Amino acid sequence: MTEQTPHKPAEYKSGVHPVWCPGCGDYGVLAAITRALAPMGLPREKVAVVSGIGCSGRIPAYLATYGFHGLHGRALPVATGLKLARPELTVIAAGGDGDIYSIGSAHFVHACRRNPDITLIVMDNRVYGMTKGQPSPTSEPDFATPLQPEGPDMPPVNGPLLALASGASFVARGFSGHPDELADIIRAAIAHPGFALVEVLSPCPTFRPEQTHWKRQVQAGALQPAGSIGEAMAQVLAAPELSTGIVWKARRHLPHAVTEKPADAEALMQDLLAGFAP
Amino acid sequence: MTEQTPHKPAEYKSGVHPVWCPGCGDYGVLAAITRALAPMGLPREKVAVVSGIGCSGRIPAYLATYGFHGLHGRALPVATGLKLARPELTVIAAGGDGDIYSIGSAHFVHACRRNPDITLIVMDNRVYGMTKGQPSPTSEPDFATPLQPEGPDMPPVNGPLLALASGASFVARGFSGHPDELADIIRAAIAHPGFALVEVLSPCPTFRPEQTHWKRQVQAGALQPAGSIGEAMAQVLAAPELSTGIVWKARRHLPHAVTEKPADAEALMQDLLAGFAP
Amino acid sequence: MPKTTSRETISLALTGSGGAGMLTAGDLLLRAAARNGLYGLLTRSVGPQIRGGESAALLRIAHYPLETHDDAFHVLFAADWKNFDRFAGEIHLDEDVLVIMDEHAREVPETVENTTGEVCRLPLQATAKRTGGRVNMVGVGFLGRLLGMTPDELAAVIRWFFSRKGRERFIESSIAAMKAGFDLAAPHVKTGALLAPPSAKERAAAKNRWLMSGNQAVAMGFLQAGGRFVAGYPITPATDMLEWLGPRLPKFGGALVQAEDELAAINMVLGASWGGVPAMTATSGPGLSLMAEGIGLGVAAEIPALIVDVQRIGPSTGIPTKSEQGDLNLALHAAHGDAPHLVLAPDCVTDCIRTTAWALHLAEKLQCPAIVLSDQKLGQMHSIIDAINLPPWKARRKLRERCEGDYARYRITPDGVSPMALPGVPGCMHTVDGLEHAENALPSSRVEDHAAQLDKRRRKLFRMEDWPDEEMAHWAEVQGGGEVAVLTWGSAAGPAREAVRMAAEEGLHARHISMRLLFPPQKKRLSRLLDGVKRLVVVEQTHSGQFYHYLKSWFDLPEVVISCRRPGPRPITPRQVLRALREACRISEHESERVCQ
Amino acid sequence: MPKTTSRETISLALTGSGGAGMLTAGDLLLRAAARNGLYGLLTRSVGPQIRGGESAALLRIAHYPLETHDDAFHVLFAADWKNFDRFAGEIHLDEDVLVIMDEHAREVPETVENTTGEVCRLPLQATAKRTGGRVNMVGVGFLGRLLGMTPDELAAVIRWFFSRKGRERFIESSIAAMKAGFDLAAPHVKTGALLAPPSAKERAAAKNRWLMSGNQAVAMGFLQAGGRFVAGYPITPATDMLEWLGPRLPKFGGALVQAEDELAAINMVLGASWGGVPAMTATSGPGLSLMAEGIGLGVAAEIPALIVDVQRIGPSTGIPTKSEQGDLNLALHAAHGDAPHLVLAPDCVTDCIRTTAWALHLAEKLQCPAIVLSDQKLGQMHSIIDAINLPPWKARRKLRERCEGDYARYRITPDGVSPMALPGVPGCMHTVDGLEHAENALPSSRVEDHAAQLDKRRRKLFRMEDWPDEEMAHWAEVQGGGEVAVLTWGSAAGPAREAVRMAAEEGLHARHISMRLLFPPQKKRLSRLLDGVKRLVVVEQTHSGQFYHYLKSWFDLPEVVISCRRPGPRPITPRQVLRALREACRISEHESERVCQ
Ligand SMILES: Cc1ncc(C[n+]2csc(CCOP(=O)(O)OP(=O)(O)O)c2C)c(N)n1
Ligand SMILES: Cc1ncc(C[n+]2csc(CCOP(=O)(O)OP(=O)(O)O)c2C)c(N)n1
Ligand code: SF4
Ligand code: SF4
Ligand SMILES: [Mg+2]
Ligand SMILES: [Mg+2]
Repeated sequence: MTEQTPHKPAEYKSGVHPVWCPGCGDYGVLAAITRALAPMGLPREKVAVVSGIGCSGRIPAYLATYGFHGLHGRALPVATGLKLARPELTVIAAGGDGDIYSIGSAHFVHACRRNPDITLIVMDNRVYGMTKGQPSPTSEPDFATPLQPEGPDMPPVNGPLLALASGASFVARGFSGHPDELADIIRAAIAHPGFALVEVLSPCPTFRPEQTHWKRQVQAGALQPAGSIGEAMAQVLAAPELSTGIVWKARRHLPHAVTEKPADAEALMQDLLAGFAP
Repeated sequence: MTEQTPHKPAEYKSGVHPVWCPGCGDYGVLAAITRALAPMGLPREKVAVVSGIGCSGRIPAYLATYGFHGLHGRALPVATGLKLARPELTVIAAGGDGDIYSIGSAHFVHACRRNPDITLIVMDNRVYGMTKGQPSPTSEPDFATPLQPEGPDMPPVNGPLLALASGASFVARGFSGHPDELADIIRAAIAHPGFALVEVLSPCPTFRPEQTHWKRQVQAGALQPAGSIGEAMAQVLAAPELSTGIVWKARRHLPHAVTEKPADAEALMQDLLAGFAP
Repeated sequence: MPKTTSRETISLALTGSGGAGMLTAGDLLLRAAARNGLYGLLTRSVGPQIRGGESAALLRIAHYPLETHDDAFHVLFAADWKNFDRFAGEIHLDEDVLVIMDEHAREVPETVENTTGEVCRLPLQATAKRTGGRVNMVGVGFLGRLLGMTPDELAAVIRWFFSRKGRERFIESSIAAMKAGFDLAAPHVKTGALLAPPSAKERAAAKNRWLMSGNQAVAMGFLQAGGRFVAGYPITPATDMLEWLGPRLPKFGGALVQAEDELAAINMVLGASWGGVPAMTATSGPGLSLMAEGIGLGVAAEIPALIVDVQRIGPSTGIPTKSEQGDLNLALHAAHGDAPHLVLAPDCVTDCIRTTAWALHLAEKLQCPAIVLSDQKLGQMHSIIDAINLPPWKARRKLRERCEGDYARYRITPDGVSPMALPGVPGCMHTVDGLEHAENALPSSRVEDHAAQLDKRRRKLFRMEDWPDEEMAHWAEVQGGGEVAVLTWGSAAGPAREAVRMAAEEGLHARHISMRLLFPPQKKRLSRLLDGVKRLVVVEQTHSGQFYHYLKSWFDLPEVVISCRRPGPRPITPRQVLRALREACRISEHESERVCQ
Repeated sequence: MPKTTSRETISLALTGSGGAGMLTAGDLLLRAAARNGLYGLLTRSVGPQIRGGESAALLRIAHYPLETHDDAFHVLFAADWKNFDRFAGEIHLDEDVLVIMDEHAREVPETVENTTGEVCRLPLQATAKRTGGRVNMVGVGFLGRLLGMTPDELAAVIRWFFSRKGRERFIESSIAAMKAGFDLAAPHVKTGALLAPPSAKERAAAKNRWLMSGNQAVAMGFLQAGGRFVAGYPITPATDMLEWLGPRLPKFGGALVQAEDELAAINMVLGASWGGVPAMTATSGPGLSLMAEGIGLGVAAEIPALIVDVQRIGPSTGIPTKSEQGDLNLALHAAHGDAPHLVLAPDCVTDCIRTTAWALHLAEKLQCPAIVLSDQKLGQMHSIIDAINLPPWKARRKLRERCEGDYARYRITPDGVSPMALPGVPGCMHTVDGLEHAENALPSSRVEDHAAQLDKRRRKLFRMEDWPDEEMAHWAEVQGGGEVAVLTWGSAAGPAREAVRMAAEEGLHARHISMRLLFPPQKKRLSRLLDGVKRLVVVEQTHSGQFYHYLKSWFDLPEVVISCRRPGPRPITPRQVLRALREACRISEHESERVCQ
């Protein structure tokens, strides 16, 4: 017994009032997810959204799907475990730029390699929003704050580039201020069989008020599916940093999952026991 | 008062008998390090080698320098802390492919970005040697073992590519079977002001006996300094996987370090206290 | 309205939703009180909203030094009631409370509806609008008057506050709003202000006061003892300590790194400290959990390190902005294997300076990680404290400055401490190791080496029991006397000290012991402090009684031990402890180990 | 040579350097014993060399089930003495030891030089060379004869061993070497074999035996209870459990993931388990430290999870290949905040099956992480055990199968367990959270919600005290009686059980209690088992007495409690416990809390 579908996008919202600040880009991400899911006709109970900690990490509870709000940095391992245990579910992982590219960066690299059929949405605001304004791995080198008074002074993490270098099979960037394009990208990412990175430029008007200008600066569709991984990397390097679009899509094996019908366990146990005979 | 230099390469060895198996590539790495240090005339006490856990991680104790044999995966943070505390020391971090690219991969990405003046030597044998033969992040997709009976079935981590994508300022690959070329590369890496990755193909005859053929397959000098990061990536992608050479060198800021002469602390404390006056 | 119109201490709660600026109002009132020579403290309670959510400023002012909130609030100033119920549980209203609310406010919360106190509906918003200021400034004026402050005094702090670049334009309207608020308060001060006015002597003492938070005090203690390297990863409620240090540490020749995670932070600290630079990380519960392995390495490799845990409510992500003492178990037992290390806890804001300095001193002296357990309450409490002489403790290691081929990093010594040769010292080269090792630091799996190194690592800590009392004076503090005692650690000391004073006023003589050095256990020392005690009340802010169980596992305790515990976010209050004390005096000796909650 | 030429149990140590194949020889002898219906166990001690270093096979054979090594070795067969001193401390020689060594061996270790036993220099290498076999096979023949085995029996296991592809060519030469070794032993069996020969009945029982390691047994328990997902990161001495499961789990429809680190492993387990699939990770100390935060999330979000910690020597990297019980503190207190969870420990190889299955059952039933503490000794001990019926416990969760808008994931229930709706169930959608939450799982920082959820999470565990005895029968095991008791957990049970039997033979009546459920504490149950006990000896393999301190913190103990502890790698032996027991009977009641080490 599953839910009647299709639902309208609004029906994918839980109705819980977000903790987000007015104008936060994450509202656009929330909207885009609902608009991605609705036309796919996915029953809400078959979708699970797993997140870490951060403003971004609050998103699962605002969706009418299943959700898992776990630890800072650990959304991807949880999502991987879930997907391998329950391959029939649509699993989305969501996190912030700190969550995924800083404390979670090992999991990010290895999820790209492992290729579980998960869509990862990174809500990139180039700041630690939840902890009130420290630099994140995507912050500009000169983003000055008390913690780093002269700015991080190092190259920001380029999420799509890191994903490509790590072997990801789907890489895209979207903008929360363009929820329709973003919905299309997320839908393609969900449809993609394998690990899909959707980095979303999602402004933080509270701690990065200058990001309200992104609306004018974003180059929608400037990233286009590349023919080779080298070409994809070159494109990401060459494109303006606020470019959006899908830049890479490839087919790769999926990791082994739990199978739905387990074998006759009793007999198998007896087989194993026989192996212990001296 | 420092040691009389120069020393001969052998004098950089501690004389402690390695636990390594006969034929292990790590002997070549040890030799190369000593041959790199000797001509630089570095006093042994001014060099500190920090490692994680693995066969590779045992290397500091075999050197007559200072050494820190820490935790699995955490050599880079220790080395970073040390270098920032004692910028006058020559700090080398060393680890295995599992140590650096698996459990330590977050630190790897962020050390590349942060650019402390450290030389990282990754002794890559495409296997977990110390724990007796599990696949590592650099293992071939079809490397079958009990833990992954059908092999990891995913693209190996490409260390140099990941380093380039993460913003490393010096990227090279060497081969433990060519200790002279390797010594040259390590010397260049130490001389480079900033974070330097030297990935070393270092065979594990015990768990990867087929790697004894590397000697014939390695393409020495196939990697050449590139003019741009994009070119460096393209080169790494295109070159045969057993290519060696320096592929990337760039100048970047170093992170702030502890300064040798601390200011007048008493007066500074009084300044701070004045700030607490209501 | 409080029965005594003029009191020695008064507690005010200011609440309001996003942008109402109640925290600013609280700050200004606290500063004004400090300038008048009064004592006070301010804590804040915020909702989950990242910015602009509801918040409460909890303010207490007194004529004597304060370490804790009172049991109840005498005045509640509510800019609005939005989501008031989110922290209603933390704001216990006095039965004679004076509630100030806007005339048009709707949905008055139940606790307020049912109060026996006085509820005044006033034109707060209208007044703000009229003056061009904001409602929080109306509050500053209103409450300032209740506290006996003058418009000039209040205007001065307002000016000070807005005298930052680009904000001067708010000064005049804010002062106007404040004055209007001041006028509104007239009917409530007919018989004088609610707080007794400060004497001339008190006013004169204002210049010897500091307005400081516990997090700042910890940072000061670290700097004072010679700490020069910090690595940390942002986490509430420790971030502001890192942010405070960020611009200041470089002036001392130090460096601060924002690490990629807590695993990196603790390992960076170990690296820097191994290099000879006294180093610290600051974190909260989740970060401490992640540092467990690194702390164990510090123990095994004998590397000093300071780990400050500003505790928040657990388990897991818990309630990041609120206080509890629930990390004690983890702090004591962090890391697998037999990994003894130092655990200390400051017991008030002032003590944050001292205990942190002592902790760094001990960590360096004993070549061992020291965990300092602060908490959100202490860390983020803004408090008016007496200026103190900075503590004398310095980071100083037993060093080996030269060797002639005879160096053994982990030499077995009588006191368990082996001279340390820092990288750079000629002739002493060696490799430190988290693997078990022989004296020469080389890995060893021999029975004898393991036993000898375990003994040594334990001995260096446990020898502290035999240190001269002068050197250990800071380990705990006792106050009062009698057969009943209250034992606390960390921020629970505040309410306990006040309770013991209140008990004395009732003629109930009790003593209070505040333990600052939690591990290694000072068994003999505690026994001496407990000499003559028949009934012991163990007070802590946890759910499971972590301190109580720890005490039972290591110490000799009196026959009757009462575990008095309460989880966060409702703070432990003086009267809660007083009740436990009263009860302790009544119960029979056979009822040992009671639990009061 | 042992005094009694024919014994009920005998212990043999086989040592040699790289490639001597002593471990293989031990394996073959153990298997031959099993086929003869004898009991036995084999542990291995290896040096730091990755491959080809020195190693020792420690073998004990008996006519009765064995759980532990004996105090001393009766026979030492040394292929050579290279680096013997690295584990000399672990091999205590019987005073009548029979030492077999090569005639040309030099640098005989001191312990052997000084032995009062018999040292035989024999042409071991020469014999191997002559027969074309290896010296370990000479050992198999020699020792096999001492054990009363026939050349045919020994040849059969040699054939079995080499009957793997490409190794058949070693069979004949190995058998020749074995036979030559057999002949060499003739002078030593003049008065019969050193071990009493197995009876016909014993021989017949051989088919009801299993040859199994503790790590395999844990894996079996997990599979038996329905475990189907494993995520792990290699670490000694847990890796072989993962490697054993690797090819087998998929047959059960399960999946195993090699994670990138332990943080990933525990979080993958939580993800899979939240999806409804019973899941486990296996690790050792350093990994457990890294999992602390994840375990806390499991507690807060109420997700079942099995964490197997095969303990090795700590602290830090410690001694990875050797055994200790030093992770108890961390296992009990892992994770910041008040995070109660299950901690269990199997007490022998057979029990690894049962306790693991029970732990998974409990974790699922109580929706809580369960840590199972095995250790290197249990985990890697190859043991001949009686075949058992697989335990009945299954992973079964209280599920919610449908909802009508009324679902509250963290509903407050009398037993503290809230029905769980798995992803996929229509109408029950919700988001689980590591933030403190209300019943409906939404984040809450309210005093009342925190208190209610803390109560519930504690209650579901602490209610176990009130479960019917039948359901809890496995929590501990008691044997013997009298006023003196030995209390152990985990692998310390083996020597203690044997000590109690030996004590009984001396007329000293004692009881032994082995605790398998360590947390939540079963206070009333332990009191019942301790009924009448006046003196309690707490035996554990730690340096600091972790178990002893844990007992003191939670349980009511007899007046005299003696902490008998020893760190690794020297194992706790039956006679060590026996000595403690004897002493316990002698000491006066005033000397409570003695420490014997
Ligand atoms: C282990 C741990 N470390 C630190 C934190 C504190 N913390 C919470 S959210 C966050 C970073 C948030 O930044 P980001 O991931 O970019 O998310 P955003 O809030 O910007 O959406 C941090 C450091 C934590 N909760 N857990
Ligand atoms: C936290 C932790 N997890 C796991 C281990 C076990 N371990 C030791 S070395 C190692 C991997 C070794 O592989 P690699 O880094 O490639 O080094 P190699 O031995 O091949 O040189 C592992 C998993 C450990 N010591 N600590
Ligand atoms: S702080 Fe920034 S990211 Fe967080 S909710 Fe507010 S606007 Fe959004
Ligand atoms: S196992 Fe492999 S990597 Fe390790 S010492 Fe042996 S050959 Fe070298
Ligand atoms: Mg962010
Ligand atoms: Mg390797």
